[in-house]
Order: sequence, then structure tokens, then C-alpha cells
Amino acid sequence: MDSVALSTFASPVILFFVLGLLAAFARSDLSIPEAIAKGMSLYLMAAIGLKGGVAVAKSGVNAEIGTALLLGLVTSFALPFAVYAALRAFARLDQINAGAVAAHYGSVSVVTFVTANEMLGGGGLPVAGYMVAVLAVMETPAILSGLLLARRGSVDTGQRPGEMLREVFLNASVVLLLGSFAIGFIAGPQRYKDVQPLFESGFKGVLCLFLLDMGLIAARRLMATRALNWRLVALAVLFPLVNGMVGLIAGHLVGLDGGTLAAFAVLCASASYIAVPAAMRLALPQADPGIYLSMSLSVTFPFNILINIGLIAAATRMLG
Amino acid sequence: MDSVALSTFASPVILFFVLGLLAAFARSDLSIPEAIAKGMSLYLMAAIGLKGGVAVAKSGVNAEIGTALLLGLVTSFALPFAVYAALRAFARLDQINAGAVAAHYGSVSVVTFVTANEMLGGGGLPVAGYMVAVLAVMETPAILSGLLLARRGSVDTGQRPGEMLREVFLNASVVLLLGSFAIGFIAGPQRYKDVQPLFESGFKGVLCLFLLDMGLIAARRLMATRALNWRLVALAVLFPLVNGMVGLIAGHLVGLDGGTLAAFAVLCASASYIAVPAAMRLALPQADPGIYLSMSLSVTFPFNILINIGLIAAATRMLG
Amino acid sequence: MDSVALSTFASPVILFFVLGLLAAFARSDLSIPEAIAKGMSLYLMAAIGLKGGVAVAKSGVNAEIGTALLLGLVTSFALPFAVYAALRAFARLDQINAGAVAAHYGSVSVVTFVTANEMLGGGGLPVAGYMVAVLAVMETPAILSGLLLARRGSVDTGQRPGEMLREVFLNASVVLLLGSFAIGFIAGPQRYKDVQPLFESGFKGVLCLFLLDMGLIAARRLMATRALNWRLVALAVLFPLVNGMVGLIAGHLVGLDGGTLAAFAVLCASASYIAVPAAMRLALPQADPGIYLSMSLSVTFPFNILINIGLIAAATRMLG
Amino acid sequence: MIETVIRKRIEILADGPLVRRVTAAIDAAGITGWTVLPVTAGSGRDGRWHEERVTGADKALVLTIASADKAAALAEALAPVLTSHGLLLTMWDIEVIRGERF
Amino acid sequence: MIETVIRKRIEILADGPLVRRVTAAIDAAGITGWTVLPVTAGSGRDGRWHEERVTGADKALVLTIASADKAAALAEALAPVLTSHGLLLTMWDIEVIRGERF
Amino acid sequence: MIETVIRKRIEILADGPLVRRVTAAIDAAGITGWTVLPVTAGSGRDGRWHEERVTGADKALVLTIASADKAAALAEALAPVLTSHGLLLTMWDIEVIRGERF
Ligand SMILES: Nc1ncnc2c1ncn2[C@@H]1O[C@H](COP(=O)(O)O)[C@@H](O)[C@H]1O
Ligand SMILES: Nc1ncnc2c1ncn2[C@@H]1O[C@H](COP(=O)(O)O)[C@@H](O)[C@H]1O
Ligand SMILES: Nc1ncnc2c1ncn2[C@@H]1O[C@H](COP(=O)(O)O)[C@@H](O)[C@H]1O
Ligand code: NA
Ligand code: NA
Ligand code: NA
Repeated sequence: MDSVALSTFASPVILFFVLGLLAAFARSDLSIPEAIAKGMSLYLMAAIGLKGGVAVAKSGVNAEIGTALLLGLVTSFALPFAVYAALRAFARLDQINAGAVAAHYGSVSVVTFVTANEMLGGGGLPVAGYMVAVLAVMETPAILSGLLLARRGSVDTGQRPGEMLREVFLNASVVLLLGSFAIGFIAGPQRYKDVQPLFESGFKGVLCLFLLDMGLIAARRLMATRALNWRLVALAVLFPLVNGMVGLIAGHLVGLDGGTLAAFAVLCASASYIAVPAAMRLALPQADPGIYLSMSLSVTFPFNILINIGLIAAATRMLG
Repeated sequence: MDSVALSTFASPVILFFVLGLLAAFARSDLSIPEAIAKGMSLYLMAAIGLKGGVAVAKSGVNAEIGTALLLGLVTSFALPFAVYAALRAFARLDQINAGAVAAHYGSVSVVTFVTANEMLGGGGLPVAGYMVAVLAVMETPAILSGLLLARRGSVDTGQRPGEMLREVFLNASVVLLLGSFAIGFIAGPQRYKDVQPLFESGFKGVLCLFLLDMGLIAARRLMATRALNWRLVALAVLFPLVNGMVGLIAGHLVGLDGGTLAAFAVLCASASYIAVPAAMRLALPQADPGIYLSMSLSVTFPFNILINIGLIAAATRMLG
Repeated sequence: MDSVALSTFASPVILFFVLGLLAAFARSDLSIPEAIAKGMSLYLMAAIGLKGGVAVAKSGVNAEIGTALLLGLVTSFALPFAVYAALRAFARLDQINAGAVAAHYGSVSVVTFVTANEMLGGGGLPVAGYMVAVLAVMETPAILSGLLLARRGSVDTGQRPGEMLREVFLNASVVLLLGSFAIGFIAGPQRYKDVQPLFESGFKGVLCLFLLDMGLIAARRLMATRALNWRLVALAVLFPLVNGMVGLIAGHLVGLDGGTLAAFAVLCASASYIAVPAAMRLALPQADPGIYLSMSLSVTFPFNILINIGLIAAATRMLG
Repeated sequence: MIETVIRKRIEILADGPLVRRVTAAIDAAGITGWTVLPVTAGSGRDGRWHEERVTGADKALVLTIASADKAAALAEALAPVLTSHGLLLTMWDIEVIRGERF
Repeated sequence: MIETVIRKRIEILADGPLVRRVTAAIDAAGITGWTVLPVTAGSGRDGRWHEERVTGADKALVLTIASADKAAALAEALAPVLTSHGLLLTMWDIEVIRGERF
Repeated sequence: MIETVIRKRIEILADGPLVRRVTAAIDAAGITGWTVLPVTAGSGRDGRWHEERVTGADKALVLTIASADKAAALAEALAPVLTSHGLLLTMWDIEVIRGERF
């Protein structure tokens, strides 16, 4: 294994996540107030958005960015189809639940991306700033394909389409990520200096505390769920592995490399547990949150953080 | 236009405010938990209080401070009379609502002051530390004049006068501003060093996130209000222009100059949307919060942040 | 008096505590949202845990640590017996309330420790990193002795013993303190650098705001309480004095010295107002929270912060 | 003695993302207002949840006061969503002062 | 079977700055206690509001349990404020255990 | 017209550390679910308290809907804790839609 993978378990960021998992499994009453957790997630998104925008202001806009954005859009839209097929065939999930779960795996997890960013950067694989924009555009196309799959080709949600589209394209994390990306880009490196202490020096520490909370939430949900069976758990490990490799190959083919390639693979490997569940509550209320949240949050998320980011980093090094 | 005004729209602080406005107008569901917003406003007040107190500990107490405090007291008490007359004559507001709105314009907005402080300091117009104390003393006299106007010369509020006075003189922001000002003054530059990283390095970043929230709140209120008409909107733009000029002239006459003069003008131009509304709920419940909050928060506040601070900076430079 | 004691009242940390006390006594409506206060207390615990663990990773594990941990365990278990006797004899408290109060004085206050750490370190008496672990092990043994005393030798709590033990040994602060201590120890000084800006630079500033809140809470509770009489107040001042001296002598005998000895004495002098009250609600619901919270939080805590830490520092210097 | 009138109080527990739809139904039923209360944890047939606004797994309680007619109309309007989206609706009689508002 | 008695439950929705006055009225009516619940959003004749503690535009729900007599006295005492300050008061019968407290 | 059935609504105010015990009793009574609401302040015979989660002095309101039988069983089961731990329990009749769940 690779130095990134090796040093993973001695990094405070990962250790706090493990502490959260262990504390919840031991049924400790440790918990972080909801408002604080929400505040930290807003902070993390604003910070990576800004940082990405400033990086692009420095490096300039180029064709590679367009390619990556397009690839992101296509992948997010396409991945759910394969995921859906596996869920139907192997886990024998009904159409609605399979569609809902598929949407989660096509979309992305912001925290997985942020953690990968830190670990890759620290391991000599720096990630291009524009990947924040790729992250943002990959959040929502999967929702559309998930709905198409769940509803036999119709995305009619019984609600005003405007509400659904707003929910999808103006959801909080997309707006905040793209908004602070734009702010970083407009302000540029010089003016960014003023706000750098908060958004850059504090970043890793906040990530520690946020992952502590994510560990608590993931483990508590896992213990409370009645919806998982071994087939679903197996798929929740397989999806990030396979999707990560798909991302690695697709990214390599269009010319991404190094940390940027690895980050793209991580995006493909990650599953949403914020934006997509909220959309599913509205559009597919019959789907069981016990299934999709437990898979994405309690199995795939820890697997990505603890193991898969390291694997992807190793595979990237082999490629380049 | 002036460099301060020019660089305004590329500063992250302002851009986050604009992001909040745009996100709310686009009906995004982006929002910052109330407890976080409250926490940030307490942080901002403690930070400017401390900084001001330390600055005065360095520069020493002098007659100028006494003059500025007195001028602040008088202006805050006097401005509502002119504002009231305009509201009655031009917007044909009834006496009670006119009195309530007038109280807001005599009082001040802490966030407008903080933002001006950053923009003026960054634009070569540093503000004297004691202006924090002026800010604090200007918060409440306007409440008395507003009540006098609304109640035809009587401030009887149907409540125990003790409660009203406590509300006015011991309200949270006055206590925190003056308290941390005193702490900064007692501790002095040397002992301030220990807490400087939190209160100074993080300051601009927190201001960004706080203004993001203010943008969301201001725009959402504007869209939901049914209480504004064009006359009220026009006055909500006119008041900061005129009051700012009044402040500039009055401050100039008593000998203020540079950033300190500009900051005083900004205080006159700004309108309260925290302390005064709370006092009005108690003392003038018949007044419509839809009017006074929409005017001060949704029109005057953005106008000051985006345009008027720049204008005042330019005018100050012309004076000096 | 000693320089530590002298400079106490000019330190921002202490001044914010005094501001909180004064604001509450003046009935200002200043208050810090509960979620923010909880978030700050989690931050403070994670930060001292990390720092302690990193320090031990640097200094290495040695026999002194084992001695100190053992002494901590024994003292926390033993102190309640003396406290109980005094409460019964002098304040004529009934058995249940005396047992509940005794548990508080055997246990420790995290914030008192943190404040002492800062003040001692700043006054030339640095505290060994492993004292964080001592703090954590001293939180809970006193609960057992308190229950033994309150229930005439039986700790049967009418609840499943598992629940009680979990409450005691896996309570949030023990888990977070020991967990982040372990993380600091595993990560070591090098990897700690990444998270240092958040956890170290911001520390004193956060402590200021947290003590502001503690001042508000302590004074408000004091004003609202009907449960205290002069005998209880006298004991709430006497306990920290006597327990501090007991800690100083015991620590001196086993070979602790300097800041480490002083910190141990402060732990003995301090009384819990977080972990123990929660345990008492479950196990001794008949005990009156008005008594134990008012004594530990509203009398002993301010007395320790404002006076006793300084006295202990002075006594430590005389010893060594 | 102060005069009171009898009205219906309706409380609806809904997932966070659905609250907007519930309040829109209240507005559409011609009811004068509503108030939202936070909830922090719960348990039902779908298992437990705990204040996880981070994962969107939050709920809220919408409370509204209306005349019996309007309350019935609201219940009727919400009925399909109640079943499909697992909302919880409870309703009872209360006395209000200044009842002409409702 | 456990014994229950009938009492009144009163809930009053008030602006944040007014909560202190409502609880003072409850204390003055000789009622043994009260409890405050947070609310996060609402809509009424004056338009919508949303958890804006920053602008002081927050509300809270004060809940108190009392005998019918004391409840009536409280309603009477609050009546003027109800109208002038736009409070919302609802009241209904409930069963309580250990009713002698109230 | 939509069909409603009558059920009991029970609300229990409990200290934070005790909430787990209350919900366990609800589960044990065979009731399908419960919901927890936050509370921020209160006053009773033991004096006042104000959102002090820091000192563990917090409370919560547990709400559950059940048939009259199960409600009575729950009240019976909680009765000893009610007295010893100072819980506050109120109960009243409500109409629910899709009542077969409860
Ligand atoms: N019918 C209603 N049901 C529930 N809450 C209401 C109702 N009407 C008003 N409210 C609440 O009371 C507040 C003030 O109402 P109003 O005085 O009509 O603006 C609103 O913002 C709502 O939170
Ligand atoms: N009459 C009441 N109405 C509403 N809440 C009450 C009442 N009495 C007590 N409470 C609540 O129950 C808590 C404990 O009451 P007590 O056991 O009397 O101290 C108080 O702090 C209040 O939050
Ligand atoms: N009997 C009940 N009493 C109170 N709340 C309930 C009850 N049943 C369900 N709930 C609430 O409604 C939510 C959804 O319930 P369910 O659809 O049964 O999973 C739960 O998570 C609880 O918060
Ligand atoms: Na994905
Ligand atoms: Na002004
Ligand atoms: Na102790």
C-alpha cells in the first residue's frame, strides 16, 4: 500500500472519525448540537469553494475545466443506471427503492471530497481548484436519472415541476459551493488573504470535529437500522470500489491526472447523503430512507473515508 | 468614484452579502442556523469591542473622545425628529408607525459599522478605536425620541418603567460592546495578544458568513413584505444619504477627521434592525414591524453596505 | 500575593467571566445560544485532549503518569467522604442531598482546569500534558462514593446497572477528553501541526466567550436559587480551599511538582457541574438540584476562577 | 368573563422538505396563519431518527388554528400526502380568545 | 387504575421580548409553573417570519397547566395584551396525574 | 368526508437524562412511536431554569399518540417515575386520520 493509505490512520482527521464511530458503538451520549454541525458543513463548503475559485483565478480558465465539468455531468447522470441494474438483479430491490438508492450513488458526498482533498494534497497529489465546480455540478443530475428509473421513464413527481427543479438546482450546497467558488474567482488571491485565516488555517481542525459528528451519526444509524441485509451491505462496498475505478478510467481517458484524477474518482465513488435524501423525500416518498441513508451514510461513507480514498490514491500513482 | 467604492464589489465580504441576496431572490433554501448567526453576531461585537478598547489603551483617553461621545448621544436623540417629519409629510405614515421608524434611523446598525470599519481601514482611512464606544452610546437614545414622537410627548409605555429602561440601557449589544471595550482597555495591548488569533485573524471570515446570512434575511423579508410602498422605499434610501451627510458635517465641525469622521457619518446613516425592533415590540406593539424592519433591514442596510459607505468615504476624502 | 494572582484580574479570560457575572446581576438580557455554548465546550475539551496527548507523545510515557492517574482515582473516590461529613455536621443536610453534593466535590470541573492551565502556564508554572488524562479519570469515581453515601452503602439505583455504568464511564466529556488525548498521542507533534491553528491559536479566545457564558449562568442561577443558606455558601468556599490544600499535599508527597502539582490541586478544589448533575438526576432524583448546582456552579466555580487558582499557584511556589 | 369560541387546533408532523407543502395547503385552505415548532428526535415504523439536519433527516411540527370547516377542508386536502409521505396529523377542539380572527 | 384530574392547558404564542411579561402574568395568577417551547417560523396577518433571532423577530410558545379558575383569571389578566400585542392564546381540557400540584 | 378516529395524545415533560427512560416505557407499552420536542426554559416548585444544556439542566417534551388502553398502560407504567423524578404528564383526546396505525 501507498503512503497516503498508510498514513491515513495516524491523521487526526481520520482518527476523529474513528472516535465518533467507536463512541457511538459503545453507546456513549457524546453528540454535537445540530446547529453546530450545520454551521460546520456550511463553513467547509464556503472554504473549499473559495479556495477552488482562488486557485482558478491564479491558474486561469482553460479547456481542461470544460472537459472535466462535462465529464462530471455525464458521469453523475449515467452512473445510476448501472447501480440500479445491480440493485435490482443482485439485491432484488423493488423499482422505487432501487431508483432512490441509484440516485445517491450517482451524486456525490461533499465531506468525502473534502477529506480526500486534504489526504491527497498531504500525500503529494494536489487537486486542481476547479474540482470544486465539478463537485457542485455532479450533485444533482443523478436525481433526474434516479427518478427516471424509479418511475419507469417518467419524472412526474406529482408536484409543481418548478418546486422540484428549484430543489435540485438551487439546493443549499450547490448554491454555496458555486457561489463561494465565484467569490474566490472574482476576489482573487490578493483579496482572499483577508479571509484566509478563518477559511484556511481553521479548515483541518473544523474537518476533524465535523468528521467526529459524521462518525457518530453513521454508526448510530447503522445500529438503529432494520433495513439492511448482507446483499445491500455488499453492494454499498462494491459501488464505491467499482464507481471509483470507472471514474479513474474515464478521467484518465479525457486527460485528467494526478490528484485531480484521483479526486474525480473519489467523487464517482462517493454517495450523497445530504442533497439527494432531501430530494427523495419530496419526489419518492414511498422509498425507504432506512435503505438509502444506511447504505450511503453508514457503509459507503466510512468505507470511502477509511479505505477507498487510500486505494484510489494508490491506483492513481500506478496510472501516472 | 473612489478606490474604496471601486474595490467594494471585489471584496469577499461584500460578495458574500451579494451571494446571500441572490440566493434568497432565487428562492434557494440556503440558510444559516439561527444559533450560529446569533453566535457570530456576539463574536463580532466582542471582537470590535476588544479591538477598540485596546486601541484606546494605546492612544490614551483624550478630550476628542468625550466630544465624539457627546455628539453621538445628541445626534442619535435628534435625528428621529427630522426622520419623523419626513415620514409624516412625504409617506403619510400615521404617528405611531412614523415614531417607530424614526427610532430605527436615529439608532445604529452594528454590522454596518463593522463592515465600514473594514472597508475604510482597507482603503487608507483607519477608524479610531473609541468609535466603538460611540457606536454603543448611539444605540438607545433614539428609542426615547421615537417614543416621544409616537406618543405625543409622553413616553409612558404601559409597562413598568424599570423594565423599559433595562431593555434600553442593558440590552445585550450595548452590554457586550461596552463590556468588551472595557476589557480591551483594562487588558491592554500586551495581554490582548493571547486572544488576538481568534478575535482578529478570524474576524473578516466571520464577517463574510454573517453578511451571507444578512443578505438572505434582508432579501427574504423584502420578498415577503406587503408593507412597503414606493414612498417608503424612497425614504429608506434618502435617509442614509441625508443622515450620512448630516453626520459628516456635524463630525467635521467638532473636529473629527479621516476614517473616524467617515465612521461617524456611517453611524448616522445606518439604521438599527436588532435593538430597536425588540424595544418597539414591547413599547409600541401597535406599530407594524413589516414597515420598520423592511425599511431598515431590506432597503437601508443593503444600500449602506453596497453604495453608501463608498460614497461617504469619497466625501470624506474631499473634505480632508 | 503572587504574580499569577495579581495578573488574574487583568487577563481577558477572567475579565470576560466578570463581565458575565456583572451583566447577569444587572439583569441584562445578554445570553449565548445553548448550541454555541455546547459547541464551545466540546471544542475546549477536544483541544486540551489533543494538546495533552501530543505533549505525552513528545515526553514519553513514564511512571509519574501512572502515579498521578492512581492518585487522581483515589482522591476523587475519597474526597466525597470528608465533604459528606462536613455537610451533615455543619450544614445539617439530609443524607441524600449530602451524598449528591459530595459527589460533585469529589469530581472535577473541566473549565476550571482549562482556566488554571492557561493561568499557570502564563505565570511560569507549565502543566504536564498527561494531566488531561488525570482530569478525565477524576470525573466519575466520586459518583460512586456519592451514591454509596446517599444510599447507606448501597449503590442500587433502581435502574439497570448497565445504564448507570454507561452514564458514568462513557459520558460525553470522558469520551471526548480521553479520545482526543489518544488522538493527540497517536498523531504526534508532526501531524498535530495541521490542526494546531484551530485548536491552539483560537483556544484562549474561545475560553473568553465560554467564561462569559459561564458567568451569566452562574450569576443567574445564584439570583434565582432559593436553596442556599449561609452554611452552604460557607462550605462552598471552604471545600475548594481545603480540598485544594489536600491535593497540594497529596501531590507533593507522591512527587508531583510545579504547574503539574498546582493543576492537581486545582482538580481537587474544583467541583463538577456537568457530568455529576446529569448522573444525579438519574440516580438520585430526590436530591435537590437547587442545592448541588448552586453550590458548585454559583459559588465554588467563581471562587476557584477568581481567587483560589491564584492562591494555589502561590502555595505551589512556596512549596517548590 | 372573557369570551372564548371553539376552534380546531391541528398539528402536523412532517419531514423538513415537506413543510413548505403543508404550509401551502394551509394557506390554500384560507386559514389565517400557522406556526412551525422544531422537533429533535422520534421513532416510528421506519425506525428512529435524531436531529440530523445534516442528512436532511429532520422533521417539524406545523400547528394551525382554524374553524371546524376549514380544518376539515385542510384534512381533506392533505389526505393523499398524509398517506404517501407518512405525515402525522392530529386535531382537537380548543377555546380561543378573539376567535373572529380564525 | 391511576387517578387523573381535569385541568386546563393554556398555550400562548408571544414575541420573544414579551415572553417575560407572559410568564410574569402566569406567576401573578398563582399558577405553579410554566414551560417555554421554541418556534422556528410562522405566518399570520402580518406576513411571514422565519427564525430571525438576529433581528429580534423571534417568538416562543409558553405552556402552562392550571385549574379552570386560575386559567380563566390568567386569560382575563392577559386579555388587554393579547389584543394590543397580537398574542395567540389557546386553551383546552387535559387529564393530569398528581393533579394536586396545579 | 375523511374518516377520523379518537386516540389519546400524551405529552411528558422530562429532564434530558430521563428522556431515554420515558421513550423506553413508550416502546415497552407497545405504542408505535414517539416524537421529542425541545423546550428552552421553565419554572416550577424547584425554581427556574433556562436552556443550560451545558450544566445538564435541560428538559424535553416527549409526545406520543396511542389508543386509550395503551395510554392508560403507559401512565400506569410511568407513575412511579412521575412522582420520584418530577415528570409532568398531560393527556387528552384527539382525532387522527389513518388511526389504524396507533
Ligand atoms: N391560525 C393560526 N394558526 C397558528 N398560528 C397562527 C395563526 N395565526 C397566526 N399565527 C401565529 O401568530 C403569529 C402572529 O400572527 P398575526 O398577529 O396574525 O400576524 C404568526 O406569525 C403565526 O406564527
Ligand atoms: N403548571 C405548570 N405548567 C407548565 N409547566 C410546568 C408547570 N409546573 C411545572 N412545570 C414545568 O415542569 C418543571 C418541573 O416542575 P417542578 O417539578 O414543579 O419544579 C418546571 O421547570 C416547568 O418547566
Ligand atoms: N404514535 C406516535 N406518537 C408520536 N409520534 C409518532 C408516532 N408514530 C410515529 N411518530 C412520529 O412520526 C415519525 C414517522 O413515523 P413512521 O411513519 O411511523 O416512521 C416518527 O419518526 C415519529 O417522530
Ligand atoms: Na458518486
Ligand atoms: Na442612524
Ligand atoms: Na474536586
